[in-house]
Amino acid sequence: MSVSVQQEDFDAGAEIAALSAGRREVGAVASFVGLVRDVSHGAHVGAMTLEHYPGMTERSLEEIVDQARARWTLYAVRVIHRFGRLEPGEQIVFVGVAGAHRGESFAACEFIMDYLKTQAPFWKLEETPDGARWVDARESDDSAAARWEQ
Amino acid sequence: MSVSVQQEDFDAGAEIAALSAGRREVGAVASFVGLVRDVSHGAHVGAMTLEHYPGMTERSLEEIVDQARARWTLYAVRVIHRFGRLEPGEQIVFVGVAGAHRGESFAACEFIMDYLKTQAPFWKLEETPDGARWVDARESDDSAAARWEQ
Amino acid sequence: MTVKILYFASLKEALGCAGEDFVLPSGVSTIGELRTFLAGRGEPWNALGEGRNIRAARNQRMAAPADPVLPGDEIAFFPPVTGG
Amino acid sequence: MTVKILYFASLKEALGCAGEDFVLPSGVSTIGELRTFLAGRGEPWNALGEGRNIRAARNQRMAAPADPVLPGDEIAFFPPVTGG
Repeated sequence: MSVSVQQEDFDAGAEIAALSAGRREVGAVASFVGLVRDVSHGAHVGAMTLEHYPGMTERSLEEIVDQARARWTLYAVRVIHRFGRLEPGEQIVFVGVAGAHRGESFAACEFIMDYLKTQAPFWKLEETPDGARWVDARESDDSAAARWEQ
Repeated sequence: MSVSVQQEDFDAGAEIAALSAGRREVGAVASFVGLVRDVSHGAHVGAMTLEHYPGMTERSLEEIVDQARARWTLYAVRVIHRFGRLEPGEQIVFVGVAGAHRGESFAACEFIMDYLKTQAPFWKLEETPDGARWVDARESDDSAAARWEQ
Repeated sequence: MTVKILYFASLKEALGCAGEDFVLPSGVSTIGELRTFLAGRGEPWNALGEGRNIRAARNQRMAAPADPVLPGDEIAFFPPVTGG
Repeated sequence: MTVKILYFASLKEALGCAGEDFVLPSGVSTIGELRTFLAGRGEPWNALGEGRNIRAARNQRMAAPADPVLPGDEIAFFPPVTGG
């Protein structure tokens, strides 16, 4: 079970420990936690709601993990993405990768985040003082994902 | 206290949580855990002993963190490096970086690891079936650090 | 000869519609043709019009305008994703 | 006119010596000159010889061969680091 899409919070420390537990060939665990910020494009954000496309979400994350495993030798990979209403400071996403050496673990972790940002069907609705607004996709996310295709 | 050199183990999850605690401008925490592998250059490793240069060690890590903070806007940075005798599966090093967005957090985390690998005065003595041997520095570590100078 | 169509996020809001069962008219055999047909319904369906940045999925996989639409498919339209 | 010299890891082992208080002889005013002087002591001190991959620190900062050695300094010699 390398991918989870869930409403509940997660324990990043427990996930990191699980990635190397019982695997003494693991030398490098790279991980990422994304959190809700209280500012976005200059506006105060009171909370956000993550909508997703049930059914496609897990499948798309699994395909991204498969692509990472095809590019690098990885011993374990874990992706968790939450949906629903989240407040500033709350965790949104966890990506953790266990490999032999740091280069491939870092690369795979960043690759998964970059693809997730452009391929996984999640959408953020922010609550601001001017009302709710859908977050616009950033061009920098497209270019971050595109660099892996070179 | 962003840098610690210690014999005791650390709690990666607690460190990650501390990096964003009370900082609602943090959107991205990238982290790395290095572990003792049970193989090294084809030989079984029963344990390793990390020697270091007390006094210089913490200073060199602090200087590496300062360099990362000068290159990127970072809200919090944490580096922990253990010394003494460690067995396969045990944690050696933690690097965690909290920033606004993932690009800078990933870059700074990898930068710190690359510089640590070539600048921080630690040396590994491995216990193998053929006796103890000092680990040789890897050229790939020099080139990993050099790419940040371009 | 029907497909299931789903709409998400700001597009769902603009259309006031989360999805529909849709009978494929003749001449609609690709994602692009389906989108053009739907946009042609007039307000508020021009939210699917050519100038709008809308992505599509076919059977829960990202799809291109030239990809086919076949009876029984699940087709989804949505704005660029913003998770992570 | 003395400096403190420290040796680490495989170099410490090869020399059988973790460190020494050292009176600077005339003609020794840089890290490189100090290293050459020590290597000239003969076995096992050729572990500090020119062909060996040895790094140096002065007052707990990485140092180059041309860097000065001044009375009161703490100078360290060691192999390339392998932590992390």
